[in-house]
Amino acid sequence: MNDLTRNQKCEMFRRMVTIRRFEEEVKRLYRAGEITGAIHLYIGQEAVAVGTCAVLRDDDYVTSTHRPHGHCIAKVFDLKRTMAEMMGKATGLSGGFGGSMHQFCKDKGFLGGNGIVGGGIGIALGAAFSAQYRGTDQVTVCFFSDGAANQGVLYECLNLAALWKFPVIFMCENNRYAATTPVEKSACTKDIAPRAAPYGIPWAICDGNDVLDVYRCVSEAVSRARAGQGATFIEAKTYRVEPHCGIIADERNKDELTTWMSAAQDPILRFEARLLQEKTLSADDIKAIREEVEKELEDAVEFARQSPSPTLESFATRRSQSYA
Amino acid sequence: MNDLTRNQKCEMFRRMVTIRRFEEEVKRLYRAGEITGAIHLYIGQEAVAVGTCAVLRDDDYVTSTHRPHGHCIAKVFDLKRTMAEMMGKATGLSGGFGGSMHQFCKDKGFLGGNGIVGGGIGIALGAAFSAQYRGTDQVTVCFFSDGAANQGVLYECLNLAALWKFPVIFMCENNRYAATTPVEKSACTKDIAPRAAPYGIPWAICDGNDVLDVYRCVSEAVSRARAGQGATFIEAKTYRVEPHCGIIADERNKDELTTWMSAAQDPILRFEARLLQEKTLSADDIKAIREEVEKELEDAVEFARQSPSPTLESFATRRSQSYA
Amino acid sequence: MRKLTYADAICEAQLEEMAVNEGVFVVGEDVDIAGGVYKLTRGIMERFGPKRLIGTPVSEEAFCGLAVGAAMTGLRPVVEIMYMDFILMAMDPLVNQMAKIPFMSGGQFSMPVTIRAQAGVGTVEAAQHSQSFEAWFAHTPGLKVCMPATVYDAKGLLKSAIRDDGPVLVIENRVLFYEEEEVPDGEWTVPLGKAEVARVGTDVTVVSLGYTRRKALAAAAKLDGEISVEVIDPRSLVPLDMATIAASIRKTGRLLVVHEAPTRNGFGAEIVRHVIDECFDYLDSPPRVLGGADLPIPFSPSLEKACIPQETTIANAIREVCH
Amino acid sequence: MRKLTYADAICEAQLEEMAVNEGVFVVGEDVDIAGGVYKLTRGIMERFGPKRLIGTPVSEEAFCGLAVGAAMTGLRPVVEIMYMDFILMAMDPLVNQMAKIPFMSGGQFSMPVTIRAQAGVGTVEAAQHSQSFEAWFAHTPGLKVCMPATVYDAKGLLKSAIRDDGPVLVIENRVLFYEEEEVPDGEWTVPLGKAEVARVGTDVTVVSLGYTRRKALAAAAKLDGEISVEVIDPRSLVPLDMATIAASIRKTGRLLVVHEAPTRNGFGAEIVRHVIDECFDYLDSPPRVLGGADLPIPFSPSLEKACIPQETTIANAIREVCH
Ligand SMILES: Cc1ncc(C[n+]2csc(CCOP(=O)(O)OP(=O)(O)O)c2C)c(N)n1
Ligand SMILES: Cc1ncc(C[n+]2csc(CCOP(=O)(O)OP(=O)(O)O)c2C)c(N)n1
Ligand SMILES: [Mg+2]
Ligand SMILES: [Mg+2]
Repeated sequence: MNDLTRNQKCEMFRRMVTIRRFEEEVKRLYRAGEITGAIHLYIGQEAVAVGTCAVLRDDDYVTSTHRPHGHCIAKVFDLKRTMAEMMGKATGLSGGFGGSMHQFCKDKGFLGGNGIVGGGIGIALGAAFSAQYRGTDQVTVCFFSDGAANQGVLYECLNLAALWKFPVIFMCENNRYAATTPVEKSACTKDIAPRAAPYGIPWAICDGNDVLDVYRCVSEAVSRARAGQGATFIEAKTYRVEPHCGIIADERNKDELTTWMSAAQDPILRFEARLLQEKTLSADDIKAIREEVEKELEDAVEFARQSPSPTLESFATRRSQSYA
Repeated sequence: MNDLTRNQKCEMFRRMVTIRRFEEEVKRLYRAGEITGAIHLYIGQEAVAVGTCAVLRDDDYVTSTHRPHGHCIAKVFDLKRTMAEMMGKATGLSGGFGGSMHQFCKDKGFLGGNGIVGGGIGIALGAAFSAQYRGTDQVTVCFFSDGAANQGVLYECLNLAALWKFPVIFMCENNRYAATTPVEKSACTKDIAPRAAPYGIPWAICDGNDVLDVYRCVSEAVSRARAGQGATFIEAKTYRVEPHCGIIADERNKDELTTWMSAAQDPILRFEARLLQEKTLSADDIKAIREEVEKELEDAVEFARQSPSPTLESFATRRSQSYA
Repeated sequence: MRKLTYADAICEAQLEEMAVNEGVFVVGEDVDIAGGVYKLTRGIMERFGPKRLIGTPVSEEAFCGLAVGAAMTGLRPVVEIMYMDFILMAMDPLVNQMAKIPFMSGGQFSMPVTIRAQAGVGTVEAAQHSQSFEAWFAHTPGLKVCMPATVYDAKGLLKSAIRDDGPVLVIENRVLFYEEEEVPDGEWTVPLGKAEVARVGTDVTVVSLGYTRRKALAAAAKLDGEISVEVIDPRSLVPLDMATIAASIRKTGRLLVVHEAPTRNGFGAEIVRHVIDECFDYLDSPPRVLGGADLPIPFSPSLEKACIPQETTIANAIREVCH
Repeated sequence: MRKLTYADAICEAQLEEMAVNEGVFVVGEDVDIAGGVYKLTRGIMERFGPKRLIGTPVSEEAFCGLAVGAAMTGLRPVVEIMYMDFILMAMDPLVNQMAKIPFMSGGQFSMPVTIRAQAGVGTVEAAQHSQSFEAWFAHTPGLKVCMPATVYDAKGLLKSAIRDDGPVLVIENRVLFYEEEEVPDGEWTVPLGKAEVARVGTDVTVVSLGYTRRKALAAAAKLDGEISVEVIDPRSLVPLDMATIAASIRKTGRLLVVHEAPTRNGFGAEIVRHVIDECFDYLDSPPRVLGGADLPIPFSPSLEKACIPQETTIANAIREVCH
């Protein structure tokens, strides 16, 4: 992408590394019992979140899924509060009330993870509607994966988005699995994106492990949306490297895993190689970035650990505000 | 259709006339207060129900909608019990417990009208699954209209029907309206049938006011289904002549109505003209059929009127059987 | 004073709130055409145009989801669900999303959504067009629920609902739509969480939900001279004005709750639970619930009537509570 | 006797019923892969193959609809809904269709569908993975509802559900899946509508739903010597075995109902209503309900615990009822 500055590429790389390292750390903390609950890791998909959010402004909207850490870091980039939320602390993005699946950040247009597969799709439609209603040029990106593509609400929303020309991007991260079900067993056709075709919604398939390809594809969609030309459907082909969730056994084919984690496929190794090759960054630059990420992550974990749990008092306050 | 015998065509004509006259009679009885509730008339769409059900066997399944009288007469052909159900009588198809929208007939594979727009689609999927599971060659036809085509469940079911090669026919009667909403305001594209394309489901559009075109199209679909080749999506272009429902005002364009009710479009007048032209029936034959229908309808109304209401006792019996 | 129908009261509330807050819009099936199927959005198109009165395809899950996203980003949606039965297509946006996001987000997002849904038995529309789900939504933390039974309340509660920063379900009654009542000129609101003593009495308290208020009042009038009946309409179920109910029971010592929804686990049981908690020592006889039959509503008109409380069955139940 | 986990009890029930009736099949998300995410369908693939163990895409509304159509045409589906929260995507097939069609069709169709859904709070999964909707379904005429709290009941109730000709919702508890208990060899059933007296006592009756049975028993043990607590597990909510509960209350004169679902309009209120109806004159103190908080379940582990009844809060509530 010739229009990306060195700084932008550098920042994209940093965020990808941050997501990867964040997830690895979460895994470690989960095993150590410092993080509990249902944890869905984003490892292997970093290029999608980062390539997408790099196109967006702070006031654009994103809806996410049960696997939200990557999207959240890419859009909000607040490691401390994200990690604190993982531990259910009062300083977390959602004050400890949401946890892993329910990170929210109103200031950065992050409309939340969602424990319901497909639950964010209607919300994205509403955010896009709202931007159009208020006459802003804000864009909404709706992240979901191949499993969610089988929820009927998606097709209701495609019809409405097309009918009303909403500034929304349906970003389907086809990571080849829904829990333990491979996409071949859940979708009757090879690709998901063409399901948008009958609605007259432009669609594209991109290499979800190539951050620049994702960026390119999303850029076009965002331009169209900002120009009032309506929705786009993008399918990013990628792979979920970790098991579905902390608690679930993984019986996938080992070769498949190895291939997708190889230097030829891993989104971070691929981007790193490219940055080195086109001399955007030197090996030293990369080392420096990795060290900075390490430091920030340590700080975030420490911050989360030191933070207080939400109290029954804060609970009661909130209750009297919003709950009858 | 050269493969249709004179008797078959004659029977199709008879059923179309029966539906028309049944609906006209229901309208009269509704105005007179003998029938109450929410009544959705099928006038103008007779060719779809009859052209479809003429292909089916008694042991094939049909799911219907809130506008079920036409489907019910075409599949079940029991005027007396259908009329008795309209009046909530114990002799009605559903014993008076269901009413207009909930005619059921297990013996004839009529899996019911449905008060929920889209509510029959999943049920049709299940009936098709069941035939496959039991190893029979029964086919299921799922009737719905343009409004229901915007319910997400349809797309979930298209995916499953394609994935599992179910013997099911999705019959979308595009009658141009959902309650008061014209199809242009509810669907983002001109045709609905192509929405099945991404699922790899063969689709076709037929003239829903030409009973032979419907018959031809459904015959192909049924052959495919019986042969284990899976689902078909058919869109029958037709028109709902009456207002949506007894109670609702109609503000449609008068010209539109006149066109669709003209001899060139009315499905019964068209079929009649054709039968006369190709000399399948004479004017006298047609007169005789119409008179027979009149007689049967009179008998049905009389039967319904004379029938008892379901009693609190039968109510209590049913209760102890199925209701805790 | 002037005369107004229940349907027009709903229209007025929406028109007034749309005039003062441009974030308020109305969305639902057929709402934009000729004032809606039941004329509950009459006059809005003329005044505010299609931007703020949005007729949707039959896609309840999508447009309720749309309301969630719109509310999270600064708007104030009013969603019309034609029959409450159809809310079953939209349970995820209602229960998993709008009821929970204000809480799960740690209070970052408010959720000013009003859901207008109509219930009511008596129009002979059978089991899939006759359901009353108020108990479900009362059991859903994060939602407020009200059931206006008068023209005055139809307007006043709806205005409060639209102004509320959390999701409020307003259950309108289809049987009342075209009933006229005398109402004041101009604007008023009825606060959520404030019951009304619809009739003063001393022997027994009848708490009636929604349409049964009318039947309870008729039954009370019929019993006049024999039993002095106090009729309370809680108007909102969540929050519930237990103070007014408890004060009445401390006076009468007897309670009958009446509603159309099935008796089993209906909101009547919840009121009984509260009364037992707060007024046990004041009770002269066991509080009772007269709800609908624990059956789907049958089509046959005579059976339909037998499945919900009627004036005479209410009168009999009052007598029994007072035996 | 032998040891069996709750999860394996569920598997056994399905295997046994599949063996005797070839119309029985199991359908749900991921059920066909490695025995399912929570291993509740282990062994079925090996024995009955993919024809009768059907893994589905994430399309709850479609596959619950499929169950309705299959049941109407002679099969006997067992549907697994992974978390009960996801049942919100399938409310139309459950409530509008399967609960009503036997009735609306005038008894022509039976509806032998078993819905297995898991509930349970305590796995720190926050507001959208912690809901208990038993009260909703108890309020839905046409559905039966049961909540096995022991390994014995997990198998016995599920077998009865599968054999039942109407739709039965079996609410399994996720916190119990891998708990082992001693059970008999071979086959048994537990009838729907039969409560179990889990502990005999004389001072107070505690009716506990689902998992709270264990906590109630622990609290009762703790109070031993101070208060003699009878613990009743109704096991099925619909039909409800009020005879057993009423007999206990006639003995003890006191009642506490415990459940994890929110207190407001929970099934506790329904039990209180019944007890007031049937045992008012036997009561020495007002029956109480200790339910979950009327809040979405918060993620933070300490707050999650505070939102549902625990051994100590149950013990305190028992003391209060007995003051
Ligand atoms: C409505 C609903 N059904 C089922 C689940 C359980 N569940 C959680 S994640 C998941 C798989 C989702 O797959 P996909 O959409 O591909 O997302 P991915 O895990 O690949 O990110 C399932 C079935 C859920 N959370 N919500
Ligand atoms: C889930 C649901 N939403 C809304 C309705 C109200 N309603 C009844 S019929 C109808 C229009 C349906 O249009 P269509 O599917 O085109 O059927 P048609 O009336 O043309 O036969 C609507 C909105 C309903 N019955 N069910
Ligand atoms: Mg996936
Ligand atoms: Mg139509």
